[in-house]
Amino acid sequence: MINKIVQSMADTMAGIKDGSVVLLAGFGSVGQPNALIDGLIEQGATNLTVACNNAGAGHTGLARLMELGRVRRIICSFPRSSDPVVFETLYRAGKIELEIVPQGTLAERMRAAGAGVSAFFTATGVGTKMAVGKEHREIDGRTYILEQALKGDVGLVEAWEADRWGNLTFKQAGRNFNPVCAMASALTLVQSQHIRELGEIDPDHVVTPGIFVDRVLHVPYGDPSGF
Amino acid sequence: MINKIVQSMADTMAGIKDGSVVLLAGFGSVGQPNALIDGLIEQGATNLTVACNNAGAGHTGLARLMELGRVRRIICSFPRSSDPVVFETLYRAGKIELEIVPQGTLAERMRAAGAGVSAFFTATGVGTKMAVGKEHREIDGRTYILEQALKGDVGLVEAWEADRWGNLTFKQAGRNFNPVCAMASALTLVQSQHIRELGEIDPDHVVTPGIFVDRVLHVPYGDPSGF
Amino acid sequence: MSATATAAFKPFSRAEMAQRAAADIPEGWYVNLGIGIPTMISDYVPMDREVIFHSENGVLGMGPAPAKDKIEPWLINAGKQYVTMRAGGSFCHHADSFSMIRGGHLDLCVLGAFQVADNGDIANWATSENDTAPAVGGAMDLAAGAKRLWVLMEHTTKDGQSKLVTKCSYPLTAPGAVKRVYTNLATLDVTDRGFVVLGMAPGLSFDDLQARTEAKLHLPA
Amino acid sequence: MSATATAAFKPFSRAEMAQRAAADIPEGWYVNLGIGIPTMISDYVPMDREVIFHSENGVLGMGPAPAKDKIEPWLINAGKQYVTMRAGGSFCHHADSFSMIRGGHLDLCVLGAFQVADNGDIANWATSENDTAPAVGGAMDLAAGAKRLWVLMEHTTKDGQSKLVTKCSYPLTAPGAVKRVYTNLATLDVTDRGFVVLGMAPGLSFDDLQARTEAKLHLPA
Repeated sequence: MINKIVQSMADTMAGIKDGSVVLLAGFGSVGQPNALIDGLIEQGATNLTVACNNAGAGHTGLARLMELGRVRRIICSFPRSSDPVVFETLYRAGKIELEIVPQGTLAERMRAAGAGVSAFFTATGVGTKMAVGKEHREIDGRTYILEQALKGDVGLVEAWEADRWGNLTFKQAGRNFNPVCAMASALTLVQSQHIRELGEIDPDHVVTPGIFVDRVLHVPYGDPSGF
Repeated sequence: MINKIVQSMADTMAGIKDGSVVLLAGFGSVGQPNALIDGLIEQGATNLTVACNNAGAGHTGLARLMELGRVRRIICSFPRSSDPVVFETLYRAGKIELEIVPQGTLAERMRAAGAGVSAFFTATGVGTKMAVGKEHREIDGRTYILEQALKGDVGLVEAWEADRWGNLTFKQAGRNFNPVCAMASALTLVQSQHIRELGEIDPDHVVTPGIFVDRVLHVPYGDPSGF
Repeated sequence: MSATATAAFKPFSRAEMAQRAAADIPEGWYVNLGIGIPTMISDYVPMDREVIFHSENGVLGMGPAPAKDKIEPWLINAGKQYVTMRAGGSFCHHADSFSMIRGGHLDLCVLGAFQVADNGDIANWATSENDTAPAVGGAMDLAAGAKRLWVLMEHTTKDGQSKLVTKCSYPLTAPGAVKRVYTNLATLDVTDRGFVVLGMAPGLSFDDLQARTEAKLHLPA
Repeated sequence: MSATATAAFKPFSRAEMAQRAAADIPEGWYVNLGIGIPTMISDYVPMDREVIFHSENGVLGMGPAPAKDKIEPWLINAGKQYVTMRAGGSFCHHADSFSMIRGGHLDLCVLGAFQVADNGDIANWATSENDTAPAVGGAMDLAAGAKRLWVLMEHTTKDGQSKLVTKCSYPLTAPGAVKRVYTNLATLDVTDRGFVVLGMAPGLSFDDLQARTEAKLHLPA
């Protein structure tokens, strides 16, 4: 019997290596797998590259992981937040590398990695600093730049419902980067608010099918807050 | 009040021009907008390019459109069928152009057009006839070829449910090419088995949001058959 | 550029700027409103003129802010404010949401900006080439992808510098993208000729406006 | 290459070929079965060994064919046969379905073929460079995208030509993709050395098999 549901955080985090590329879903704290980030902090992997829309806030979660010196490089679209002190301090001190990526390009690069597209031409960023050093091409009268797929070694995902095959649904705007992080990562780890019996999720309503999911941990934490 | 629901086939087909690129959804007859194809036959536009997984069967639908000499060029993955006589006769007589595209590349080219990706690198077709004349590139040790987005002037779509904003759901394997045809086409025309009140379709269950849809015609035809 | 002595005039308030932009949005448009003042625009579109508001984080068909006791914790916009969902709205993931933007499906995006040039260039994400950690978010996707880009901003900086310029001095968000600008002093179209003044704050003359504007202004043809 | 005189042997039936392949699929694999004989494989995977079958047309988690009175008209596989859905199955659109294939998420694809070369090349979609209207379907996506490609086919053509060759004479579906071949005469791995024979039909000797095979065969190291 296939059973992707694991019983402990230690089992969820098993095998994450130093130097991994971690794709972290969430937009603000909505749809953000906070328990898994804490699990990663506990697990100990270091020298990480983290791709995430934001660069953490306050001193918890991703900010805490950075504060502990575990993140070598961050790929994000919006490193500002209500309280970006950890990121800004590290960045000014030259202790963390930053790759700024337009938000849509970030999502599309993850989706491309999951879909077997190694690189793609987009108009976003043409004529800006983002285009410097990138291949330009005119196609049907418009200029595009080439962007590369962004693969994760590990993806951290927050779902609303999950079953033992790893099928997932998301709640409202909690969907955001979760499906693309799941499909782009070699090892996709999920925390889910609810665990459903196999077959309880309507096959027409599954958003992320289990083929993109490796392990699911039941984390019924309640409402997001504090973004 | 936004109301994308139209009352007649003539209203649905209004404005389709000669020489249009038509993206036709469906896989066999499942999720195939048969009524809209008949409407297009009636409407009269000619010199069409049709992109569709198959190249028609028997003497109805797409096969009929071809038989009437209205299709200049077909882009498809699988021109064989249980009864491909119309296509094969035209093709052998040099009266129709054929562009064979791997099925996944066909779907991805439509999705790319809808997503603002003008071209992308894929491994499908490398080392085969499909790669002849295409740009090759090695990325991270694997060879890829460049494929172009495939935009439609018109998209023909079959939905299970639709509302007046054009939100759509699909039934089971009837989803197939429908969502990508919708997003890739400048004018997306939908036949829907059911019309729902606005708000009846759960926002978490909408598959194709109305932003990709222009007109909806209520066609409660029952079960697909005859593939 | 300092202002010359002018007769008394009354600049548009932020609410009036939002209201003017709102009045120009027809029913049926799909619209993304940037963080800040542009977000206010939706307050001035009556519910019976159906305009469909999109937010980058996978929300299509947003309604107004919820009452405090009706907040849904998972329902936020790109500015991370709580919103509501109208009947007919839908959720999608980030790549699908940006497909709407990058695929040219939005009729309109309204952004704030630091500078707009008379060729339509927009600078709205960084105030220096060496910004320590510039935050671009979805601005470049929106500026490059929407069918129309409008800008809602003050006409001048706090110290009186014109934000309508001949050439942006700040890093660009997108070149040649802006079609219209709503400021506290005027509404302007960006045309092949440059800025064309469509309307001005009450009491302000064309010469007064030009005096406050670095870029050359034109009257409608 | 004509067969030399050999002792009596019993080739595997199609059902036995499918059965042999089925026995080699472990629980938990995501598997796409090509049109034709490969489709039979699912009949030999017991329901309690959970293998998740994928079909190109957006169906993940297929079960066996339905009883005639239980047909769901919208539920077909890529071969356009009616199927059922297991608990835990899901539907998606064509681009998402091919993301599973092209993104390397399928553990296994099993296809039929006209020819397989000892370097793993597969030809299964056209029998001549000038085929009037060749139909490729999803074969190239599957061959290039799945983690493993196995082939299930007769060992020879109807007129006795070997389908295991040193070089495919038919147009390729993908170069260097095949990892294993199940024929009516043998099971073979494709390795750096070429074809390695893992098993043979009862009564057949290695030399008998080589006599029926154009490509050079090897014994396991």
